[in-house]
Parts: sequence; structure tokens; C-alpha cells
Amino acid sequence: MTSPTVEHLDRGPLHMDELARLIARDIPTGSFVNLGIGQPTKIADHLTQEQGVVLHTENGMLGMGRKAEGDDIDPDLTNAGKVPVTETPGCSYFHHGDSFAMMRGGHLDVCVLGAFQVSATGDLANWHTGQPDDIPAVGGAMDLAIGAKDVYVMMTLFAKDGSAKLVDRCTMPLTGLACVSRVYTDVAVFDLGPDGVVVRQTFGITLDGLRDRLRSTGGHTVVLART
Amino acid sequence: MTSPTVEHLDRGPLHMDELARLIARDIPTGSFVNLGIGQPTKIADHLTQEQGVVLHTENGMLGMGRKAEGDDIDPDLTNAGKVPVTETPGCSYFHHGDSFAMMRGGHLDVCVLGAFQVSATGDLANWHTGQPDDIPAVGGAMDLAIGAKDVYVMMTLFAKDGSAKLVDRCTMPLTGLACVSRVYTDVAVFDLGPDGVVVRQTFGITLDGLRDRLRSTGGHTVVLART
Amino acid sequence: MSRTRILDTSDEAVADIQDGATVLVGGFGLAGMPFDLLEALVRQGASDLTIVSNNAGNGEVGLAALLKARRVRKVICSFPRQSDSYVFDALYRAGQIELEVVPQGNLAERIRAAGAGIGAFYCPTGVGTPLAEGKETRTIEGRHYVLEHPISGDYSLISAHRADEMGNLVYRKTARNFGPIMASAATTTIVQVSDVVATGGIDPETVVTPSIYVDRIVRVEARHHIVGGAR
Amino acid sequence: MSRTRILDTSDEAVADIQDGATVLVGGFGLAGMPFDLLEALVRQGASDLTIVSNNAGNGEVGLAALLKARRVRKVICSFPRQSDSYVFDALYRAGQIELEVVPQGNLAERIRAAGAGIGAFYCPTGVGTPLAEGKETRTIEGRHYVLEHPISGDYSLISAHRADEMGNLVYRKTARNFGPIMASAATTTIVQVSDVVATGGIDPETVVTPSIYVDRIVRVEARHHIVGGAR
Repeated sequence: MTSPTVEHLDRGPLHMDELARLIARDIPTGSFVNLGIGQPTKIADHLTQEQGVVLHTENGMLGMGRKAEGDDIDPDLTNAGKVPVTETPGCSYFHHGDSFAMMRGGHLDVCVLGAFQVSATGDLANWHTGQPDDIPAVGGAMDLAIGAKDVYVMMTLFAKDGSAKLVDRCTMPLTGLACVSRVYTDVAVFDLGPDGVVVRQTFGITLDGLRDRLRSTGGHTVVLART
Repeated sequence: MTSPTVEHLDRGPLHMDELARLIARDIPTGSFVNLGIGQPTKIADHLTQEQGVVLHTENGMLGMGRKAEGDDIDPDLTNAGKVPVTETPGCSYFHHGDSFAMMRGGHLDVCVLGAFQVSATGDLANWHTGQPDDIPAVGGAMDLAIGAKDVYVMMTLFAKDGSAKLVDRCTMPLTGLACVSRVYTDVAVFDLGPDGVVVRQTFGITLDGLRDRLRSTGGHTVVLART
Repeated sequence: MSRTRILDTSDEAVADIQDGATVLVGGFGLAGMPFDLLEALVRQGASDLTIVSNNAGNGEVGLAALLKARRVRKVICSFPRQSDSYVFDALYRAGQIELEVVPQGNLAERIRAAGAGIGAFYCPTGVGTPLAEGKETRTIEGRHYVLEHPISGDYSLISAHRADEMGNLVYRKTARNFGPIMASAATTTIVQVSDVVATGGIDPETVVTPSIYVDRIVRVEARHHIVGGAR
Repeated sequence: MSRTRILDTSDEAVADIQDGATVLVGGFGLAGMPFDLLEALVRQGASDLTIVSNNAGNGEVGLAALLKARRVRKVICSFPRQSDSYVFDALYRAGQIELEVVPQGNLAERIRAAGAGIGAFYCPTGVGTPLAEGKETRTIEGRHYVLEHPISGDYSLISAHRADEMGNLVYRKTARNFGPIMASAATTTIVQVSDVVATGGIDPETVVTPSIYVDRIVRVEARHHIVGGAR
């Protein structure tokens, strides 16, 4: 069923919009999906009509449409980031209790979240930098992390200071344990599972080059090729 | 606030319809009320328009109206006893989860239930005779027993075999513990509370006569006058 | 769950239900009972079923027909006894069917918990009664509770009033009863409806069961049964 | 609860809220925020309040106005930080307000539990994270859960779209959010609406919050605020 790791060497790392398009293409037809605030929101722009993906927003809606502009803006209709959005045909509204029951009950197929760190075993840190002057705010991050059948992370693989965000063990406060199944980054896509960390594809770097870069940041995680 | 025990000696015990009317009169204006299946259903016939009592039925409706007749019968609209009923203006429908959340959450003011036995401390037995050949069936009885702010019982004071149904301790399987606050019977009305068993009124019997009859069935419960 | 499928017949809708499955069956008495799906299930032949439903059948239709065909190993319900539950009554008295009686509100909340991802909950209903025997208890802020666990199903069979082509549902009056919570609590939810409208044909503010909970829909002819009373 | 009262002013509606009260405040950002009731509460003067709400105010309106007037001792919320939550941010950094951060779904389920008479529940959200520290945990069928307790209020202040004269409510779009569960979880529920219709003017199939949960209603002029973004 699986194909070997693909090294895309004729190009550099993906831009975030390219990464959003890649994720959009990987989302199965007919899925119910929640896109976390921030970068994952961009994925919606790349979903096609034919995919028939239905977007959930945790503030009480299934079938959320595109961002609202101009006269379409309605303060009573926003996404989880409080940005005005629109309806799609067949959408529905429900209260917060029902919305999170839907999520916690495992009814969403996919959720895509940003992350500060993801561990090799799928632990996620994305809600709090751990800095003492940072005001803690979790929102729905912990509910999303444990709720969807598949939790994908969308992030750059390396932080601005050069440190890897795919780590042996998260050092930042956790959002959820062993919850991430796939990590989409600008330089590689990883599956996290019982076999360990398996590379699906790389962008602008060889698999060996990727291993070297990760090791140079002090990581000990074994990064496997897909065969 | 309270008045002394009233002995109605110019008449015999109440008929069940009279008892239903008495209970109906005691239900406070504007209450939300659930009437158990069986005898308590009759109370609805004696509620006045001015009382503005709103009836809850646990199969998912607030604002239940009278029994449906003829063309008004709709198989999709029944009470908890599966008898077709009607709507009243301002009624609403909800699912079973929400209906019992309403009950369990203590939002109903009064519920009136039939009983096999009630103990002096308010324990209720009304779902199972305990006979081995009786098919057990609890329905919403246990939820009703613990759900309403006030649980009233409507019953004859003595069973057909002459035994008292207001007992020191229930011998039949319990529905709920310390849940009944008032017992309406054909020969007397009792308040159950921190002061013990207090008689509000008697019908066709003196307070002393009532005590004698209860004692003659083997009961040791102290039945107090209201002063 | 993936997109809702709209099927032509009840027989297709229930075709894959296997022996030994746990099936949540909607309805309160006859209101909301998925008659056509149950009749298809009788034809289909799956046996050794565990049925979770408020009652245990009326007359010889719907759930009672399934019981009469001897396909049910166990019934989990709040109120098996009805004025016309003679099929169940006879099987029970003959020791040919298992019965687990659950207080109606606990049945509802346990089904909801399964759909909502709650591991267990402390419930005040039934404390000190035979139905709480053997269950863990706890006192919280002076009130007594029993620990109750979720009830999920392999399948839910429910009846709704109308669906749109995406699978959103609305119900009619008190026939709503267990439908919405059962739809959320089964791996596969199968719904019979009187009416299917185009997507967008149900006001999004009034959807009761969102499409995410619905796997299969069959449109059936509306029919009315005589309503049996509780004993 | 007794019959819903329809009042003329927001000031009457909030007149009896006392110092030290716990107040559940509806809204997600500005959608569903009960602005008029909150402004009346600022005028009324009650202080030392505990506020339960998803956010901790935007700009200087609604909840932020109450915070700015220094009436709030503690905020229990999921997401205090907003692009325009500077009032809260300054109070928090100055150590002048307490903050309890609760995952959004746990906040919702704990409020629902209070309204539904559930003593506590085992929830998978937050297991192994700092927000579950010190909380009881349990493994049920191989999955890990944290024990969570109900959150109730002395008052709920919510905003709905329309009420009928009995107190039944419907909401508009995602402004529904916390309204229905908060209405069920407070001793006294106070609702501002844009519109009051005669009893019977709302289809009983579409009522979202039944009248039993509503104590007081005030009709206010609809107004629209600029919507602030998260962070």
C-alpha cells in the first residue's frame, strides 16, 4: 500500500502555502476536518469542491465556508480564530457542549494543528511556550489533540534559532500525549506510528541530509525510510 | 407560615379524583412539573389555566397538553405512558439526553409519583414489587425520584391487604433514598422532613385515629401534628 | 466518518450487520421506532444480537418482530413491560432472553457519554437501589453518586422525519427521543426517514443531528401504528 | 424555577447580583457576548466577582469593561489572550486578577455537567499536561482520563437572538456557543435578546433553550461590534 520515501531534490523547502496545498491534497475525500488557528487555516484555500471535505469549527458549526468579506461579514458567524466566515450548503449549528462532544467523541477524521514541538512518539506541545511572562491560553488545543481520528501537525521543521521542532522529548508544556500521527514540515513529511518515525517525502534535502541536520541539533530520534 | 393539622371529619377518605384535585391546588403557580404514569396523570385535569403550570414529559417535551382524542392523535406525540397527547403554546421538544439532564439537574419544581411504599425518611419504592415472577421495569422512576426539587407521592395509605404503605422502612426494592418530601393519600397528607413525619390534614379520620390505624399495621413511625 | 450514503432499500442499509452485533434501536414505544430497518434486519438474519432500546417491543412489529424471530440474545432497556410486550414477556419468562434494566436517564446519559468521548461519569440516579448494586459509589460535596459507563453500539438504527442529501436530520415531536444520542454512539448509524430534501433544504439553525453522525439513509413510506400504552 | 420574567431594562435584570458572585458569561470573543447586561453590571457595582467565560474580554467593551472597572477577582476561561485583550493582559501581568485556564471542551462539558446533575466525569482531554496536574486520573479500557468536576454559577448572563414570552430561546449562527449550556448551569439565568415574540411564535421543534432554564429576559437594540482576532 505504501510507496518508498520520495526525495524531492529539484527544489528547495516548501513555502507554507505549498505545504498547505500538499496537506489539502492528502485529506481523504468526504472527511470531516478541523483546521487549527494560524497556518493550518490556509489549507482550506486548497481543498477542492470534488473532495467534499466538511470543515468543523469548535465554536459550534459544521460546514464552515470561506472567510467572509465585505457585506458577507456577520459578527454572529466566526471561526475559532474569531475571523468572520461564511456558510456552505448543508451546514449546521450547535452549542459548545455538543461541538466538543463531537470532537472528543472521535467523530472528526482529521485535525491539523500548528506546533512548537512534536516528539518522536507523537506528543504535542503547541499551547504555551513555557516562558514565565507568557499568558497561558489553551483554547481548544487540548481537545483537538485528543479528539480527531488523525491529528496532523503543520510546522517548519526548525525553529528560528535552528533547533529542531521534531524532538526526542518535548521540553515545552504538553498539549497531548501520543496524539500526532503525521507531521508536515517545509523539509519533510513524517509518519509517527508503531514503526517509529518514517519519512514519507523530503523537499530540497536528501534523507541522509535530513538525518544529519536533525542530528546536528542534538536529536537522537531514528528517522526511517519508507520502503 | 404553617397552619395546624386540619382534621376533615365531615367526610370519608378522598377518592383518587379528589386527591388529584387537592394535589393540583397545592402545586405552586408557574411550576415546571412532571406527573408520573398511572394515578398522577389525573392531576393534569385539575390544573387551572391561571396556575400556568408547565408539564414536562421525560420522553422529550416541555409544555405537554391534554390527552389527544380523535383527529388530534399523532403517533409521534405521546406522553411517558405512550398515550397520545397534544401541544400547548410555548412547548418545546428535545432529545432524551437533554430531557433527563433537565430532570437530573434539578430544574423541575415538582414531580408526583405513585408508590408501593414510602418510608418515614422519604425512601421510595415504586418500581418493582420484588416478586420473582414480576418482570423488572424501571423506566424513568429512579431519575424522577432524585431529579425534582420536590417529589410528591400520590397513593392510597393502605394496600388492599390492609398493610400501611407509609412504613418505617421499605421492604420492597428501592427507587430512591430520602427523596420524597410529601405524601398525598386518601386519608391523610404528610410532610416528610427534618422534623419527621408531620400530618398536614386528614380525611374522614382523626389524627389519633390515623395513629391507631398505622400502629395496628405494625408501624412504629411517630406521626406528628402540625402546630 | 465519511460521507453519508443514501440507499434505495432498507435491506441494503442493514446488509452488513453481523451475528453478535450490539445494535442501538431508537424509539420510545412506537414513536421513533425504525420499523422498516428492523423488518429488514429480520429478513437479513443476523442473530445473537444485543439490543439497546428504551423498551422491548410492542405487539409483533418492529423490535418485537426481531425478538419473535429469536435473533436477540440480550436486551438492555429501561422499561421492557408494555401493555403489548407479550413477545418479550414470554421469552423472558421462558429464560430465553437476557435482560439488563437501566434507569431511563442513565440509559440516555450513558449513550450520550459514548458519543461524547466521556470515559465514565458519577450519576445520582439509582443510588442505594438494586440497580446500583456492585457499582462503584462516591460522595461529592455531600451528595451520593454511582459510577456509570458509556454504552456504545456497532450500529444504530433510528427513525427521523427528514434528511437532506448530506445527511443532516430533523425529527418530529416526541419521536426525536433517543435518535440524536444513538446517532452519535454507534460505529455505523443507519436512519430511515420519510423525506429526503436537497442539501440546503434544512435551515442550519434547526438541524438536530448533524450529518457527521449519519452513515446511511433510506427513505421509507410513512406509516402509523396503533400506540400501545405502558402497563 | 418559576416563570420567566420579561424586564424593561438591563439594570433591573442584574440588580440583585451580589459581591462575590460567580457569573457565567456567554460568548466566544464578541459573538454572543451579552454587552448590555455586562454594561448594566458595571453600573450596578457588584465586585469581587468570579467570571466564567471562554475569553477574558476584547477592547474595552462587554467583559473587558467589567474587568477595567476592577470588579473581577478571578477569571476561569480557555483563552484569555486575544489581539485586543489588553485590559486583561495588563491586570494579569500586574498580578491584579486570578486566572484559571481550562481546556475549552472541558469548560463546556463541566458547565453542561452542572446543568445536567452529573457529579463528575472522566475526560480524556489534557491527560499528561500541566492543566491536569493534581487531578485524579484513571485508566478505563486502556484509555487515560482525568476526573473533571462541574462548574456552576450563581448567575448566567447570555445573549440570544429571539425569545418568546414564555422564555424559550433561539440563537443566531455561531453566537449560540456557550448560551444553552450556561443557561442550564446557573441558579439565575438572565438573557438579552434582540426580539421578543408572543408565546407560540417559535416553532417548538426549533427551540434551543427551553423556557425552564430562563429566569429573566431583556430586549435590547441589536448592535454590531468589530470582531477581534485571536492572539
